[in-house]
Amino acid sequence: MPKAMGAVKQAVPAEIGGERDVAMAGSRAAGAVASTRKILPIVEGVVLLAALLAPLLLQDYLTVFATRVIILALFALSFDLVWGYAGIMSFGQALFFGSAGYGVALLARDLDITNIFLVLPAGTLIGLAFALLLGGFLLLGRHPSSVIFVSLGTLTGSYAADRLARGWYYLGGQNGIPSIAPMSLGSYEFTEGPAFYYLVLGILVVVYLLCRFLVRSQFGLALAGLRENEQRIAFFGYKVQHLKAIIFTIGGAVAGLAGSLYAFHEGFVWPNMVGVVVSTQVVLYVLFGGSGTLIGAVIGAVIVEGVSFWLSDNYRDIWPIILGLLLLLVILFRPLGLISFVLGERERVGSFGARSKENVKEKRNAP
Amino acid sequence: PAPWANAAEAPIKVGIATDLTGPIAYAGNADANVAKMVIKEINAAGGLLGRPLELYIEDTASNESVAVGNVRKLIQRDKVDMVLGGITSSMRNAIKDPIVARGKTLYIYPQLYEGKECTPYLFCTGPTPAQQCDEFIPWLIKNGGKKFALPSANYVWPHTLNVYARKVIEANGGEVVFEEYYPLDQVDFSATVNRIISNKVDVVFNTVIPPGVGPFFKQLYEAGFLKNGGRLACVYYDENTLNINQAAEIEGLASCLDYFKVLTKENPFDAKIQAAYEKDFPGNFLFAAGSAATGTYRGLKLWEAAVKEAGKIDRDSVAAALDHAKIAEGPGGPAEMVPGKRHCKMKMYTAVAKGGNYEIVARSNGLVDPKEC
Amino acid sequence: MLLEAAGIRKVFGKLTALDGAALSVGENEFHGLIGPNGSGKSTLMKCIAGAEVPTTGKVSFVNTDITAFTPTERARAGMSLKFQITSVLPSLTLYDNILLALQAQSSLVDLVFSRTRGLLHDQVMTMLTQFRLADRAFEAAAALSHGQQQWLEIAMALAGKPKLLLLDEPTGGMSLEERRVTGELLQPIKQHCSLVIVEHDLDFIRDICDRLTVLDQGRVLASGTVAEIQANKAVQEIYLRRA
Amino acid sequence: MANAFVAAFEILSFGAIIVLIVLGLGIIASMMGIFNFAQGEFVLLGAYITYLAYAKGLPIWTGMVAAPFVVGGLGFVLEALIIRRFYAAPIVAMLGTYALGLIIRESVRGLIGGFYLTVPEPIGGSIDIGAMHISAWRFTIIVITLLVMAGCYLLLSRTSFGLRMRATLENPSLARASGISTPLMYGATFAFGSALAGLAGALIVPVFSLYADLGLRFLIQGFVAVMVGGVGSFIGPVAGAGVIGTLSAALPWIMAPVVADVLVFVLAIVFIKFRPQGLIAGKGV
Amino acid sequence: MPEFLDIKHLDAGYGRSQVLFDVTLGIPWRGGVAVLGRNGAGKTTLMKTIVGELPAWKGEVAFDGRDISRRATQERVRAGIGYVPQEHSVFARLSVRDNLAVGSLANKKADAVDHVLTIFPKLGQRLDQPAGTLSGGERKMLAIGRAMLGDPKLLLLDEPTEGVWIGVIEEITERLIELAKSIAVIIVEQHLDLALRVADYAYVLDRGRVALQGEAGEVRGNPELMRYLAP
Ligand SMILES: Nc1ncnc2c1ncn2[C@@H]1O[C@H](COP(=O)(O)OP(=O)(O)OP(=O)(O)O)[C@@H](O)[C@H]1O
Ligand SMILES: Nc1ncnc2c1ncn2[C@@H]1O[C@H](COP(=O)(O)OP(=O)(O)OP(=O)(O)O)[C@@H](O)[C@H]1O
Ligand SMILES: [Mg+2]
Ligand SMILES: [Mg+2]
Repeated sequence: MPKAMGAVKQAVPAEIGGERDVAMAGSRAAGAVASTRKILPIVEGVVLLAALLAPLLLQDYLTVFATRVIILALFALSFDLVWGYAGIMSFGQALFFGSAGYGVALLARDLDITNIFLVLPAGTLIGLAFALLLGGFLLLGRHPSSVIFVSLGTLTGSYAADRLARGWYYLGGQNGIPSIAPMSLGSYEFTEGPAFYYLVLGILVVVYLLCRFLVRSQFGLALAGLRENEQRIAFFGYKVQHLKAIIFTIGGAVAGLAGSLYAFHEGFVWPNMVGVVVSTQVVLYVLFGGSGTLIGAVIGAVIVEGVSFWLSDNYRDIWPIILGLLLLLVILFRPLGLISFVLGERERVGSFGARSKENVKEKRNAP
Repeated sequence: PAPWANAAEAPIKVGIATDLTGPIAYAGNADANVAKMVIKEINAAGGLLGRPLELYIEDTASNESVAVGNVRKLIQRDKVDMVLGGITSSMRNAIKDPIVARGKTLYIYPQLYEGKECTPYLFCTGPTPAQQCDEFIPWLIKNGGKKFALPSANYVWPHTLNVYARKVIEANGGEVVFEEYYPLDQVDFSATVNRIISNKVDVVFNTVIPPGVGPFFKQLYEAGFLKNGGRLACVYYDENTLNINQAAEIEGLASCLDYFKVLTKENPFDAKIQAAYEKDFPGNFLFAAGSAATGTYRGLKLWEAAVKEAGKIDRDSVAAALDHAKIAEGPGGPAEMVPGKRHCKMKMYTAVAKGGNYEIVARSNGLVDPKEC
Repeated sequence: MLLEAAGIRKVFGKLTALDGAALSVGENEFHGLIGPNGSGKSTLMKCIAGAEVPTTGKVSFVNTDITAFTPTERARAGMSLKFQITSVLPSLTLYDNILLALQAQSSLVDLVFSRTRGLLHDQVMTMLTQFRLADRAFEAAAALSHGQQQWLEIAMALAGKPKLLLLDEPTGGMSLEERRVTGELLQPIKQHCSLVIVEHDLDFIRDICDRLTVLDQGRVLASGTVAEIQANKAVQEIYLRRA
Repeated sequence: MANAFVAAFEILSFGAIIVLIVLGLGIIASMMGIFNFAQGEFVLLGAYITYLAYAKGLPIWTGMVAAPFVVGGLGFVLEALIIRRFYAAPIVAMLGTYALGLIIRESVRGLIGGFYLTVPEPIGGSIDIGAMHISAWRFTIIVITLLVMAGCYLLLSRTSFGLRMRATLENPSLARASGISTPLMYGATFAFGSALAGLAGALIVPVFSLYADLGLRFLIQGFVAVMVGGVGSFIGPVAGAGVIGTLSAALPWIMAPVVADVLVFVLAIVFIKFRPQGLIAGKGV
Repeated sequence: MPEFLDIKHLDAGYGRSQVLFDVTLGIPWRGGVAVLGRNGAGKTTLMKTIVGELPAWKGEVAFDGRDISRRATQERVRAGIGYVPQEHSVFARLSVRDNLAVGSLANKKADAVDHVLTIFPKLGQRLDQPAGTLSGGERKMLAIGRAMLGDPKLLLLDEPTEGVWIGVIEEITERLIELAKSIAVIIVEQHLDLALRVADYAYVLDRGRVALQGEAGEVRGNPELMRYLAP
């Protein structure tokens, strides 16, 4: 696990990081054996292939379902970026997802704007703007903010937004905004189905690759430092709070993109979409799949949604209980998520010098 | 299996989407039970158009996102010929588009609600504000007093209902002392209770919903509202909600609905369906009006009548027939659709809680107009 | 003077940990900070590096007043600190720990496009080799013993090419021999860097430092060249007080 | 005057209810560093047990007495089986407790059929002082809350049990090296926090009636209260709960309740931003 | 006759990486034993294995005639083993007073705490301060004090004087010499002089194996010693 809430005990900063954190970290990484197997690309390839073939193999209604799952996977990605990589616990990620959804719904309802080249950037921007505002408030400032503060701050933000949406008539109150017109490109309308599916898949792949590029860059190393011990790296000269705000904002933008796609795909938005329920859901996806690996977030979203779908079909009355049990089992026996079945801890954390490692070997073997 | 007249054709598929899990599962399960009962009954009588009916039930889980996914299953996988369901307005809003617009399917909404739903192919079979207020409020003024308070949960139904109720109150010489909205899960009402007592309100026309309503009524009771002769009124109160408070705390509470269980004493048809329901589903899920069970029954029967009349099952033909469908017998009495309005006329009853049971104290003369669309 | 800290007071509740302490360090000077336990050495180091905010007093570095600077700004101005309690980044590899320190001042664009990665690789490996950690470069830092972590920290502190290096008890838990090696590793940086070092091992301090400052109960007891301090009566006294 | 008195009483009583609910949450959060998402369901279980006693025809107070013990026992078992694995990763722990809460909540929902069920109070009616009516049960809750608070404080600050507990949660391996049986202490702490939740559930069920989301209703409020008060001490969360509880009961007297509702949270978060250590910085007990 | 603490053919390590290889050592009822070795030699690992924080992979650990290798740490401590860890040796958020109270949980002697405070008067001035804010040296004193309060029959000290001022080191040394007259003390220490003044016997570890052992004076004079201590 990335540095988690060990920082609860931060009342006494026993030098930087607090004694307890270090103690935990020690046990955490113990036994990390340098495994050089490269499983990750294989997993990614398999998932991509499956995703490409899905509409050909699935019945129509399942393609529609799969589209939704992919949108949620995109959403999960946004959370993973923020939590899995930078260690910022955003318990209110739905705020960005939902507000973008509401934003594009209003565009469609009040201004008749549904052009894909307008609404998707607009949604992304809304997510970005909200994340910038909230992130700015929570993350910047004189005191570095604790993980708990950020998690509860974001949670509260999302909770308050939910409340606001329920109370605000213009937004449809409790009932939300129904019957949003489909997204359009010229005269073509994206209604649910294979076209929408491939559109969303394309977007997911692009965003995924961008994220992948980002987290493997030196910037990604800075993020890793951030999540390990942000106070410590401040002493190297990192502008820690800026880094956090940046990644938080990027996360918000991705969530916003996902939210606007979701709004058009489902055809309605409602207060839950900005609220705690959806915020928790995305945390579930990522922890279920395995945080700190982008593909883990995607897998988590697919599996959680898929399993709930199947359960609610087959165990109609008790499916929430079964879902809870499954979650518990995974968390108990695979605290690093399903991805840890195939991926070692070392590969998950990764090494930013890994590429150079071969160089080292070569040099050694050379003469 | 019964020997179907038109066995060659596939069964007619009826979809039910309702809250089988989540906070209002008691209502959703009752609705699903009613649907099972009605479908069984119709099949036992030879089905529709000589074809059997097949029931597809999906959970909306009080979660709009889950609901849309499951409703799509009904439409896209099961290809049902009609969907009935949704209890809360927000649920109706969420699923109507996938059913009616994107799904090109007929949708029947069975719950009492705030009105103003005028979407084509969407038919409402529960009471509307006009049906619940027009005769009820004058009764309240006569049997309670002129000063009304409208404490409400903050969502669309109370807002819209209150607009209507206020009109009726004022038209009948009453006065609204205050109208106030609370978050849906507010559970402390000390400020409200204080306002009610100090303004000497006669009638509390309540649209606060569970979980708040229990503590609210309790606090009112403890503050002496009932002791001082105040009257509680709440138009969604049915047999399910009676248990939220102790009997004394809601003594004299008045409600106005299309059906109360006490009607079984006087109305043989009501006794028949109530008995049939209880025989098949002896559990906790009551056949009650406030949880859309009666609307579900009415909706399915009206639809049956419409299909019979249309003689086919395609959406437009059925909708055309459903537009003016009638049933001679239903929960609480006959019902008929108002042509062109997609809402339903029905009889309305006013009942008062006495010692944990209802007593009918007033009833409409004939069918009441929904006055919608 | 490279560093001038003057009139530093630091009060924790009822306790005055520093009471008008001062420290000045010139270019390319190795400066030792010594004194009994609890005399305020670590606190003074933290006030200089920005981990603590002095109650009153002024710190200037390269002729700028940095009293109000954040740790980040101080690091960017060329200061680097090794804490008394080691705090490496446990689940990252040694390589990444060092790289993280090295790239701290790269611009955001450079970081995102990994422009300095190739450039820094050799530096990382050199540092690791110097500190005899190269063969464990790709292990997690958590797997190091206490003494090894001390070395890693020194390496990280050095990595940023600071103008001023602050080391708080860098040789804790090292054997005599290991101390000697550490001293040797520190010698070459004198060409480009000043050093403030807190140590209890007087022999070690004597070997590498040019000047010493002695703290006692939050005050400067004496400050001067190693020879001056050794001759100082007051200093001898506190060293005799309990022994 | 009479009005103001009633107002003060009502506000105080809601404050007391929140304090009661947050006590257990606060102890688990402060002492174990785990934000227990199942805490609401422990409250629910306490309420359910009380209801069961009532439904079985027993005197209600038997249910109320049994609730903390049964829920505490359950907490002990759950800690040993599940929570124990999570101490190194508190976020995963949150999710674990979330799943646990989900299971408990949905099971109880099944058991009570999703209804809202009334449970009468053992001490009913109102205390009448002139024209004022004060709910006897709410008054009882205030008194019990005060007693429980004092009891907890003494337990944590005055007994060696408290010291062992704090030592264990601060640095488990060192605590073991000081001869403290940490598994036992973890279990005991969690059980204690759960028992308090059970008690809270038992006491509030007559006020709010029994329904599956009873506990969930207070969860976020509870978390915010803990933050406002300050994690890391016993007093902090209690103070925070008092503030949040009274605020959310008091604000609706002077403004639209819907605004008041959101305002409480906004105020709380702004407060925490500028005073991150909370009302009471984590010192002592 | 078995030793007080008898370690035979001990293997131990972290996760999959083995650190200790076939370590055999015996500690008598009384007197000091020093464990020496360079950074990373496995000294701390040995201590942790004795006290039970790390499981023994193979071999046996017998204390006072009983095999304790399967016992939980706290049971070993209650049986009479005291431990001062190298790092994280105080309860950071507890006050100094409470830290000492934890140490004396099992101690019946009323004046035990006062005794520690006379050894380390500095702590007396810091009683209400959270231990995490103590200076490095003060922290060590507290850790030693806390362990002594437990009234152990065997005391494990992992670098007790790291970061401690020479003035106090002398004091600590004397106390330990005194202590070693009545109980068994194992000391891991980089100050060779100190270690060998406290200890009658010494073991030198090299890459997880016992490379050298013998009477203190003998080891001191061994020309190999410096090689094992150099990095
Ligand atoms: N946050 C704090 N709160 C209260 N007192 C503190 C705090 N930090 C340090 N002190 C006290 O200030 C004094 C100076 O501490 P400092 O860490 O500077 O000592 P030092 O000279 O580094 O000692 P050592 O050689 O033992 O490391 C100590 O007595 C310590 O207890
Ligand atoms: N948590 C861990 N996981 C994996 N390997 C570890 C871990 N801790 C220590 N090691 C390795 O075990 C070996 C022995 O470490 P140990 O801490 O016992 O050394 P030590 O003799 O105490 O050294 P020092 O004098 O530096 O404290 C070292 O090579 C170290 O890298
Ligand atoms: Mg120090
Ligand atoms: Mg060691």
